[in-house]
Parts: sequence; C-alpha cells; structure tokens
Amino acid sequence: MLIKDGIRIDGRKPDELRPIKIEAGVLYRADGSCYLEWGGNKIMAAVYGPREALPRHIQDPTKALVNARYSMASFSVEERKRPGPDRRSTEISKVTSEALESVIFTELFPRTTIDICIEVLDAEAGTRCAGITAAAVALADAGIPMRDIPVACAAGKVDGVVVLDLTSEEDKEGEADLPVAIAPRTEEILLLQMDGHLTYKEFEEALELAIKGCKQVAKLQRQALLNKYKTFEVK
Amino acid sequence: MLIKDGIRIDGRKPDELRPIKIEAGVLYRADGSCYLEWGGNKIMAAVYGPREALPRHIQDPTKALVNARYSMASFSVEERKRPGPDRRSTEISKVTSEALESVIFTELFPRTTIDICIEVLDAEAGTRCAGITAAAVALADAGIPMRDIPVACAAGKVDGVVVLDLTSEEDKEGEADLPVAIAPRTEEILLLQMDGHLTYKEFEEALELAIKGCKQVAKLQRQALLNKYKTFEVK
Amino acid sequence: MLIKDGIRIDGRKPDELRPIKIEAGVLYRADGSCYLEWGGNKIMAAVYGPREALPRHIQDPTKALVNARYSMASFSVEERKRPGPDRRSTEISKVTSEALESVIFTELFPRTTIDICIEVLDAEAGTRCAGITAAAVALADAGIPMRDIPVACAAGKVDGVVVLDLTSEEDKEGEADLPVAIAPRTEEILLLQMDGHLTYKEFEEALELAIKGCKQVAKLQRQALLNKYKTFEVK
Amino acid sequence: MEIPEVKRVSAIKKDYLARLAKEKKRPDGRSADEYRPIKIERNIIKKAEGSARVKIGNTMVLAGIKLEVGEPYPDSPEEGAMTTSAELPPLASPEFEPGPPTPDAIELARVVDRGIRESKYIPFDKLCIEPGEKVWIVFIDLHVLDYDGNLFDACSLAASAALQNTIIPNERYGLGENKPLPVGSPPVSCTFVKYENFIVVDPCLEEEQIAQARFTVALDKNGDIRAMQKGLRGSFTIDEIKNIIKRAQIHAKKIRKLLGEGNGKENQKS
Amino acid sequence: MEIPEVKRVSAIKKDYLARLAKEKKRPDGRSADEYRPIKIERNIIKKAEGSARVKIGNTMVLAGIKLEVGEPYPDSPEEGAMTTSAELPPLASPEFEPGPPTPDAIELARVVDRGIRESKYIPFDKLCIEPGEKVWIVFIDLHVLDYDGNLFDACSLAASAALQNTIIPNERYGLGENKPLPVGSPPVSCTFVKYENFIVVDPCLEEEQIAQARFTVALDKNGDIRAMQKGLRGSFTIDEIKNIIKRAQIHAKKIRKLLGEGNGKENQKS
Amino acid sequence: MEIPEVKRVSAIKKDYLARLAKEKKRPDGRSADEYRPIKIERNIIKKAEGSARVKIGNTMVLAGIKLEVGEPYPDSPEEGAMTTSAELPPLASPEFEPGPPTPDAIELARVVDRGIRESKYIPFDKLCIEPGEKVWIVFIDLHVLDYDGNLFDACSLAASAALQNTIIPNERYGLGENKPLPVGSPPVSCTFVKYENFIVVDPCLEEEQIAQARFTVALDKNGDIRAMQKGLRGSFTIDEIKNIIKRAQIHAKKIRKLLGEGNGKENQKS
Repeated sequence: MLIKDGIRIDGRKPDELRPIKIEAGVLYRADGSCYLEWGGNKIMAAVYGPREALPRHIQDPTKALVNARYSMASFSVEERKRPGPDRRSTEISKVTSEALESVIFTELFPRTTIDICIEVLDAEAGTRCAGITAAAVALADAGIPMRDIPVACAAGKVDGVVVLDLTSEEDKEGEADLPVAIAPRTEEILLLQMDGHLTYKEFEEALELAIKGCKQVAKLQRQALLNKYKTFEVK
Repeated sequence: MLIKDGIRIDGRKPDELRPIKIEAGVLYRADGSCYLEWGGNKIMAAVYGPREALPRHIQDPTKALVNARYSMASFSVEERKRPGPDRRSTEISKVTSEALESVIFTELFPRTTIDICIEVLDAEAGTRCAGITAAAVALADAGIPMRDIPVACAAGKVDGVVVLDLTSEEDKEGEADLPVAIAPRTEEILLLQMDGHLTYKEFEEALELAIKGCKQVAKLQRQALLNKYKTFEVK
Repeated sequence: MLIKDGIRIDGRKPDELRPIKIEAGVLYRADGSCYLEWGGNKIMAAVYGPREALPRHIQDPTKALVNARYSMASFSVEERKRPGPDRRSTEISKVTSEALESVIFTELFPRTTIDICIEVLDAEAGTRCAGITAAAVALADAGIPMRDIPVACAAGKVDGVVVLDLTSEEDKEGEADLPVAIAPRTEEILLLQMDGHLTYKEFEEALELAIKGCKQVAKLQRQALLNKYKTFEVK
Repeated sequence: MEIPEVKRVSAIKKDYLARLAKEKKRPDGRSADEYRPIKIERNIIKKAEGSARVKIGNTMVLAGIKLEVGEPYPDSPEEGAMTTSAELPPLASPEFEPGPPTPDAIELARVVDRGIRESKYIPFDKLCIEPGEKVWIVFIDLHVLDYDGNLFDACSLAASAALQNTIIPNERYGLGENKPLPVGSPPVSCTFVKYENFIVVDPCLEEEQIAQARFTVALDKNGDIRAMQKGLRGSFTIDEIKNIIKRAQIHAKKIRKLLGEGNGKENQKS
Repeated sequence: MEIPEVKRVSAIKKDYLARLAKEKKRPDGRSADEYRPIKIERNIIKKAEGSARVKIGNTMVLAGIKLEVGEPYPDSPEEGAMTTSAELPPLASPEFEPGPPTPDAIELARVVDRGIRESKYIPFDKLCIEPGEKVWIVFIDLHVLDYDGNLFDACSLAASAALQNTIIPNERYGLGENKPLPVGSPPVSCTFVKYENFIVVDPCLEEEQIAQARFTVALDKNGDIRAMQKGLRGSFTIDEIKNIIKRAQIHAKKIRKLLGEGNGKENQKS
Repeated sequence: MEIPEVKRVSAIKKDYLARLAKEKKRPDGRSADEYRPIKIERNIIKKAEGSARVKIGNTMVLAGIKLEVGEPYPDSPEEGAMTTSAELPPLASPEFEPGPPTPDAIELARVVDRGIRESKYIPFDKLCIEPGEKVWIVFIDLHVLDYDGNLFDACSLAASAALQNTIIPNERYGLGENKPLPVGSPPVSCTFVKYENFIVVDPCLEEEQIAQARFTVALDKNGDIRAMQKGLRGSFTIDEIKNIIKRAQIHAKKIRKLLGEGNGKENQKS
C-alpha cells in the first residue's frame, strides 16, 4: 500500500511536489548552467553555444541545431552504471532535444549548434523532467533567445489515485507514469510520454495535475534566474 | 547416408536445383529490387544509385563505387543472430561487391556509388549465391547498365557424389561446397570459393555442374524481369 | 629473495643491463625502421612521414603532428592479449609521442604527420623503454631531423637495492619501477614515470642509474645506425 | 547529431503540401482520419519462432520472434523477459545508413516495446522454466523493408501479429513438446502527425518529412491508454492531444479486428 | 590523434603570458608556489557508497565510489580489486566531446589510480569475502564538472576524500551490516607545469594551454614518492625535477591537512 | 567502403606494367611461374606456444600461436577449436591504418583459416581435455610486418610453420607436462593474379595494385584441393582457372619441401 488516508509514503499529499532547489549560473566554463535538486535527484546542466556546427556537412543553413545529451553518472544509481550512452538515455536525449528546440528561436543562428549537457549525478525517479527543467534554466542563463522557458513534471497513478511527481517506489509499484513538458505561458505540450494503464478520464486528470505541477516548478525556475541577477546587483 | 539409390534426402536428383521463385520490382522506395525464394531461403535485395558518393574523399573520379552489403536478419537462423555485421558477412559482402562490379559499366558514373543491399530474411544453405542472384535482378530492375546479368549457384560433394545446390544438411555433412557466380553469356567466373576436399577431377565436374545450375537460374532471372515489364503493359 | 650476494636472479649486477641487440633499416616499406631485442623483448618499430595529415581538419599549420602508436601482438604475452588498444597501451602511446616529439624539429614540416609504429612482438618487462629506444633509431633511419636521438631505460628498487633495467619478476615482486627517457647529449628528461615506493634519496640514486643506463644504450643505437650506413658503403 | 529530415524536402513540395493542408487535403487524397490499406501476413519465416509481415500502404515491415533460454532478472526470478530491437537497414530507404541503431531506431523499438509490455500482452509469469535459474527470453526483431511513413504503427502491428503465432521451442532445448506462446489481448498503436495545424492519422513519408509534431498512443481492448509518445520539435495544445486520443480510440477498434480481436476471440486466447 | 590544446590559444594571449612569466608572474596573480583555494565537500551523492566534490579555484570534480561483489584475479585470490575511470564530459569544457575516453582521460585515470594503489591506501586484503570466489571491487569514477586546469590534483584529492567516507554495502548483497571501508593514509598529488622556463604549481587552464611540460608526483605521509608522471612534449632538466619534488613535499603536507591527515589521525583509521 | 588500391598507382606506372605484361615480363624480372625467395624462421617468439616468421621477397609476416583452455562448441563437445585473426598494422605499409580489422584483413584470415581447417591439419579430436567442458582453443594470429604483395601465401605458410613447432602448454593450466601439438600434413596455398591477361604466381605489390583478379588455392599433400578463393573485381575464364590449379600443384610441391614435407616425413607426424 503506497497511499494511506490520502497520504503518500513520503508524507506528501497526492498533488504535492517533492522539495526542489534550483541554482543558475553555477559553472565557470559553460555559457549557461544550472544545478538542480529535486527530491533525491541531483542534476547539473550546462549549455554551450550557439557555436559553429562541426563538421560542416551537418550545418543547417536555415537554423541552429539543438543537441541535448542526457547522461547518468555511473555512481548515480544503485547498481553501478557502465559509462556511455545506453538505449534509455539515447531516447531521453532525443525527446529532450525536441522539447527544448520547440521554444528556441533557432532560425536566428543558422549553421550553428546549441549543445545542452544534462548530467544526472544522483538519481531518484523523474530524472528526465528534472533534466529538462534544469536545461531550460541553463538555456536562459546562457542568454539563448526563447519564446518561453520550458518546464517539466510528471503525474501518475498509484493505488488507483492520480498523483503528482512520483518517487522511485511509486514509479516501480504504481500503475502509470506520465512525464510532461510544457511552455508554461501557452500551456503547449512539448514532451509527453506515458507508460502504464490509464483510462481516458484518468489521463485527463493526470495531465491537468502534471501541468499544475509544471507551473509550480516554473516559478522556482524564474526565482533561480532572478537570484542570479540579484547576485550580480549586490556585487 | 545423404544419398540413397541416386536420390538425395529431400528427394532431388544430384543435378537438380531446389525450387526457386523470383520477383522483380517489389519495393517502393528502392531504385531496383528483387524478392527471391530458393529452397528455404528468403532474400530481399535492393539497389540505390548511382548517387553521389559521400563523404567526398571516397569518390573515385574515374568510376562508380560498387558497394554490396550482405546482412542476415537476426531471426533468419536457428540460434538468434546478434544484429550487425560479423566476420562471415563482411567477407561475403566483399566478394559479392567484387563479383557484381565485374559486369557493371562503372566508368559511366564517376564520383558515384551504387549501393546494393541484400537482406537474408530466412536462411537455409546457399544464401550467398541466392543473394548475388537476387542482387543481379535488382540491379537490372534499377536500370544499371551491365554487360550481362550475373547469376550464382553452388555445387558440392556429398557421399562421394558431385551434386548441385546443397541443402543445410548436405553442406554440414558433405565433403565440399563450391559456390560459383558467372556472367552467363560468356561463362566468365565472377566469384568462386570452395572449402572441403575435391580432387582436381571432381573439381572439374563440380564446376561444370555449378555452371549448368547457374544457367538454369539465369532463365528464371530473365523471366522475373520480363514478368515485371509485362505487368506494366497490362496496366 | 631477488638479490643474493649482490647478484640478481638472472646473474646480473645491480647496475648491469640485459643483453641488447639493435638493427636499423630492417623493413622495406617503412621510411625508417628498427628491430630491437632487449632481454626477452622483441620490438619492431617503423616510421612513416612526414606526410600530409589527413583528414585536413587535424592539420597544424605551424608544425608536424607526432603520432606514436605502441601496440602489443596478441601472442607477445603469457595470456593471449585481445587485439586492439587497451588503456595501458593508450597511455604508453601518449607518453611516447610526447617524449619523441620533444626532439623532432616539427616546425619544419607544417600540416604533416610523422607516424611512429611500435610493435611489441615478444614481451618481458621494460617494453615502453625498449619501444622508445627502437622508435628513436627508426626516426633517425627515416632521416627525420632531430636535435638528439632519444633513448630510454628503467631503474627500480628490488629487495631494498636500487637496480638497473628490471626483469618481469623484479618488476612484479620489486618495490619500484622508474622508466626514464632522455636526450643523451643534454641529459634532458623527456619521459619519466614511476610507481612503487622510493624515498627522495632513493629516487636520486635511481634516476642517476637510469640515466647511466640510457647512455650505455645510446651507444648501441649509434652503432646500429652506423652499421646500416656501413652496409651501404660495402655495397 | 542528425540533420532534420525536413531539410531534405524541396521548398516547392513543402509549399504544395502546405496549401493542400489549408484545404484539409492530403497528398494522396485521403481524409485526415483515413488509414492506408493494411495487410497482415503471418508465419512467413520458418527459422523464426513467430513472424508477420505488415504493409500499410507502401510501408512494409517484418517482425520476427526468437525465443531463447536465459537467466531471469534478479528482481523477478519467476518471470520471463523481452527485448525489442528495430533495424532501419539501407535497403528500406535512401536515407537509412548501415551501422549501429540510430536514435530514431531506438525510439521506435522502445515505443513498440512499451505498448506490448504495458498492455501485458505477454504473460511473463508463464515463461518461467526454473525459478531464479531459467526463463524464456522473447526477442522481438523489427525489420523495416520499405519505408513510406508511419513505422510506429506498422512495427507495433507486426510485433503483435507475430507474437500471436509464436511457438515456444521446447524441443530445441530438450524441454518437451513445442507449444504456442500464450498471449493476452494486444495493444493497438495509432500515430498522428501535425503540419500547418492539420492533424492526420497514419502519415505517409511526405507528410512525415514536413511534420512539426508526432503523437503515438497505444490502446488496449477497452480503449484505455497503455503508452504514449509525443515526438518531433513542434508542440500540441492540450485540446489537440485529447482530440487525438479520442480519434485513436475509433481507429484502434477497427485495426484490432485485423488481428482477429474485438469479437470475443481474445477471451479464448488468454 | 589530437590537435594540441596549445593551438587553440591566440598568439596575443600567448605573448602576454610569456611576458608575465619572464617577470615570474602568473595570469591570476598567484606566486609560483601558490595553490588556488581548495574546497572539499563529502558525502554528497546518496546512491554512491562514497563521494566527494573538490574545487580547486574554478575547477570542480566529483568522485563517486561504488562497490560490487566480483571475482578476484587468479594471482591474488584473497584480495579485492579496484578500477579507476575518468569522464571528461562536454558539460565541463567547450573542448570536451562525447564518446569513449580520450587518451587524456585515460592518462588522468591511470595516474590517479597509481597514486592510490602504490600508497596502499586501500587494504585489498581486507576486501576478501570468500577466497578465490568473491571479493569487493572498488569502482572509482571521476566526473569532471568544470575544467579550469589541474585535473590531476583535483581528481586525486576527490578520490582520496571520497574513499574516506565510503561504506561497504554488505546489506545490499545480504552479507550483514554495512560498515566503513577501511583505508590507510592517502596519497597527495602535486602537479606543476613549465612554460617559458617558469615552473608553477597548480596550473590554471590558461597556463596549461601554453605549458611545454607537466610533472605530477604523488607523495605519502612521510613525503616518500609513490607515483610520478611527466607529461606534454617539453622536457625537464634533472635539477628541475629534483626541485619540483622538494616543492611538492611542502605542498603535500598542507593539502594532507585538508583530508584530516597529518595530525596523527591516520593511525586511528588503519 | 574502400577506394580500390588501383587508384593509388600512377597512370605512368600502370602503363609501364601493362607494356611489360604484353611481353610476358614482370616488373622484378621474374617469369610468370616464379616465386620470390622464400625464407622460414621458426620458434622466434618465446611467449607464444608456436611461432614462425616467413619472408617472401620483401613481404614479411609473423605467425604466433597461443593455446587457451575453453569450452567446446555444443555440437562438437569432444573437439578443440581454432580461431584465426590477421592484423594489417600501420607498421607494414603506408596504406594500412589502425583500427578494427578491415574487410581485407578479414578475408585474409578466413582464407588462411579454411585452408588449415579443411585439410584437417589440426586434429581437433586430440584437443579435448574434458568432454563437453574443457578443450584447447588454438589462436592463430597473423601479424604482417612488411607488405610487398602476396599476403595470402605468406600468412598461410607462416601459420603452417608455426603450428609445426607449437607446444600444448599443459603446465600453465596444471594439466601435466607440456607436449607438442599433434599436426597432420599442412595445406599449401598458391596465389595468382591476372592483369592485362597475364596470369602470374606470387604477385608483388606493384602487380597487386594493377591486378584485375586474384585466385588462391590451398592444396593438400596429394595435390587435392582443400580451399579456393577468387578475389577482386575482374573475372577468369573456366580454362584460366583450370590452368591456375595445375600450375599451383607444381608450386605447392616445392613449397611443401620448405616445411619439411613431401619426403615421407608427414607420416611420422600424424
């Protein structure tokens, strides 16, 4: 039993997020960066670019290429992960690239590449949403022109209840997981994946909850960016 | 005992081919294609090109490159094969490329590549000969100028008898296998490999039989190409 | 006990080298080459270049690239080694390239590469020093302009005694190994690695001994090159 | 890093398709909610434990199933396992290249895999030979032969059909007689793309080349959702996604019939 | 084959640094024998058995330790084993690229490994579970997060610090209670580079970019030498090397204090 | 995809060789049926269980044999096994590049392998240690040191010679005393190339560079055929091939003597 008297095993209510901490501009070398803690997840994201795409034959004369790379440190999971990309991280890199490219004004930077590095240092369920959220802050920190700052959050179903932001145990034992990324101003959906079992009605409910979660996280993103600029002012 | 009263375990006479079915122009995207069934073998071949060879530094300014790729589907054999080329298929791709290039007027298409894909979908002895035979039809279907349509067939030795077109069991238990590809008009030998044990006299006999087999198969190739054009006429 | 009454298990004194045989110009295709036997080591080294560096984007417009590749034959060690570079040989290739580049007038050959191949055919401790020593002779044989001919030799500590040129058993059971490469005219240090346990004083002693060893080996290098030119004269 | 497919479409063709889209017309004359003809052939590869060839229009894929005895995962010692791979060989398209699986092939295999896994189509608890030691591993290999769009649905359908006629090769491993692989009710996958604000089911290649966003949903026999995947760099509104799922529920019912499902038969199988 | 880093530095910057060097000045104002500020944070990765983040100036690396049960080497059946890897991910520098470890990353990992191994920091004889069958394998993974020079010292220090707080995960393998990994006294690594005949400790990135030669020495608590590595295509004189080692002995004593060593504590640990 | 070697030959050289060929002359003055000098040295690698260096003219290859204990194939539980690899290292030719085996290297290794295997040179039934569990695996590694044409014959000869002096390393595995690897009668390989309708044995590099077709035949002590391989993009007539085999039978007899065969000795060995 994962939910008892409406309270989840980590003490949260069904529509409650895990604790989140976001810091922008934490790296010296990167053009933009973000460190994010979300529950037991620790994520470092960096952005390089726009810079000339090399080798030249991959250049697109009409726009920048957006190339996100999601990667898990070998010590970030219970059983040591072998270094290098596996099939799961290849898929996540792909859907993350697509979600982030949605909001970037890529046509401003033809023949270039915008490289986004997402390193999962400590993992505890929901790393793809945490990674997109961190990468979006790093993009803003790098000054990449975007029509909105993307944000991601998952909803799911556990013990028959639609809940927000699953833990590892809820993800493993629960009935469904629905990671969603949106452009918060317009509520456009940039990423949506799902596995498990949801009726159409449950899906509607879960989607609504995920979007609500995204909007809460979006506030923390903006606060983190604001904090960085404040730091500058103080100096 | 693989031969009894002059009859082989699958009921064939020593100089008899397995049943063969050839169909040309079966794929929509490819420039030329062929589907071939030969005994228990099922082969799909496709041709793309001539098209610009890329990256440019591989281009030959005097002629087209001919690049055949023989590949077995992971489910085409008893024990599942891991995807990707192994040493055997690399060798077969090489000798197949060389055999087919023999007849193509490559000097007409400098700086290009002619790509030939041979996919073994179901395998039962003799896949390299079946692959070359199918590829040759696909080349003709693609309209690649050739001085002849290559064709391949194996002979071998089983229970001391020189036989045509070995089955898996004959290949495994028999004494020799001799795959041969020819240009049927001139009887030039484009491919010849052999492993096993043949006296010089047996070799002469086996080679003659293989060439006889090739010529029978060549008729089926021509019929298949004719059938395709007939189809056009009917429409 | 590896040292008894001042004598090592293979009968050598602490400051004595193993037998060394060097032959220059042994290969037909290479621009320069050297065959070297050093104790149980057998090494073949070849040099190609300076030649145009390809692909072009790796060219350095100010100088030649020096690219040494240390490689062990699969049959050169007790347990068969899988072909291809491992982490150890990658490191040795790197430090060898750096050591040899030190003495080459690379700025004379912009946009080129000087390729140095070191193949260990039979291995018995000290292959990296033997490889550098052989490569240096091959570079001289190829006529590559150098300000000196590098030479390498290891010292170490065994049974508490500082010794020259360790055997396999001494390397395994001993307390320290200190491979050193120098430019013998100036005694500049081109390569120095060490693992084990040495006090500062022991290090000073071992370094002095290694340099002494290098200078002995340098004489054999020069003799080998001389022998080659003598051969020409005789013809 | 891949150059987006869209680059390869000429500006003229793109304009033409965009003009058509504004009139809610598709390049091959179909309506927005019309699949191309679907054809399923089963049991065509003798060496495979199960197989099916699926054509959707000119798109053709072949699914082959192999079973091997292997070790169970430590956390499910009494359950079989499954692995799904997709090959996009150069045979099937001038754009496909030889080499290890591209991100496209990996995404395709993983989406098909999730549909099958989450709908519990294969009862893994029936694939245990010796608890903790030996279980059946089901290998689903998807081989694309001709690529004219909508590989997600073609591959999903081929995998489902191939699993329906799969044999457990007990004899090869000295484990008694061969018998059919038990299967439940298959997932049915429906894929849509959006271009110029026109959302169509079963995209052909030309449509995929200019599509801004893609959506795939896998439904079970009750019309419940078992897997979803949004793809490409465009976006959908919430309403568009809700609408897509409702349209998919209608298509899935029809496609399910091609699998011999949707008429009470599925109860006999499980 | 790598293009030397030095190519990427502009001629103007190189001249500027060379002029500074002649006056024995460094680009960030430090003296030749001055480290940048060093900061060690421990126990920051929950999923790892041990971890530490080390900052030296702007350089930041993370070491994570994992332990797994594995087979011993045939020639040391009663001893555990250790393997050290370094990742130079594109996150940490615009010059790093994804892919398998480069020669730079391999050299870095092997030099750190040798320092730990030769100083007998990990007592492998205490990592035997079942002689000849099961031993603990210690995985040291070095993850560079921000690269502004001197990765050798940063990685060595991070590995040493992470091993100090590492747990043997007996519970995960049903081997009783977790307990701390026993460790001896750590090695301390000091790295110098030489440019324009100026030899400085703890090079920053700009200095590494124009350096002709590099020297790393790992020292034990007695100041004895446990590992050395000369790098890059320049050379050192004998006296320069002797002098470097003496300078390193002074630095190592100070750095050792950051590890809680050098004050008699190390005896309690072993 | 490789650019054919022929591209690298200048047009002038090609014309020159073609003119020579018309007069049935070879660039190094040999007759069409003349091998370059052949030299075999055995037992030169101490760490190998067997070894031989073969020179044919300027071409030099080294074969090293290693034996390891391994599992037999399921379908031959009482037989040892063999695997043959060829390395074309950059040491041996300006055209060879580092990296995994090229198609050329793979073809070379496989043709040598077939000659040895089909002539039953190694009696695999004598390499069983424990039926179904442990057998000897023979690793034949062919290392090209200097490439001036005709690697097929040089590698085949080196492998045969190396196997003749190979030791079964029982002591290393605690299986009693070392003893010689039993061998039968070796295959002898003869290679011909055709250019400008001139067919010559033992091609040197220049001839290989302009050759249109290549033919290799491996013969046993009776002159029977054990393996054949036609290579390159040209063709042979039936009569040409028959003629080549007859010429090969004469050469093989002579080469066999260099292996200490052809004088009744082979009976003592088997």
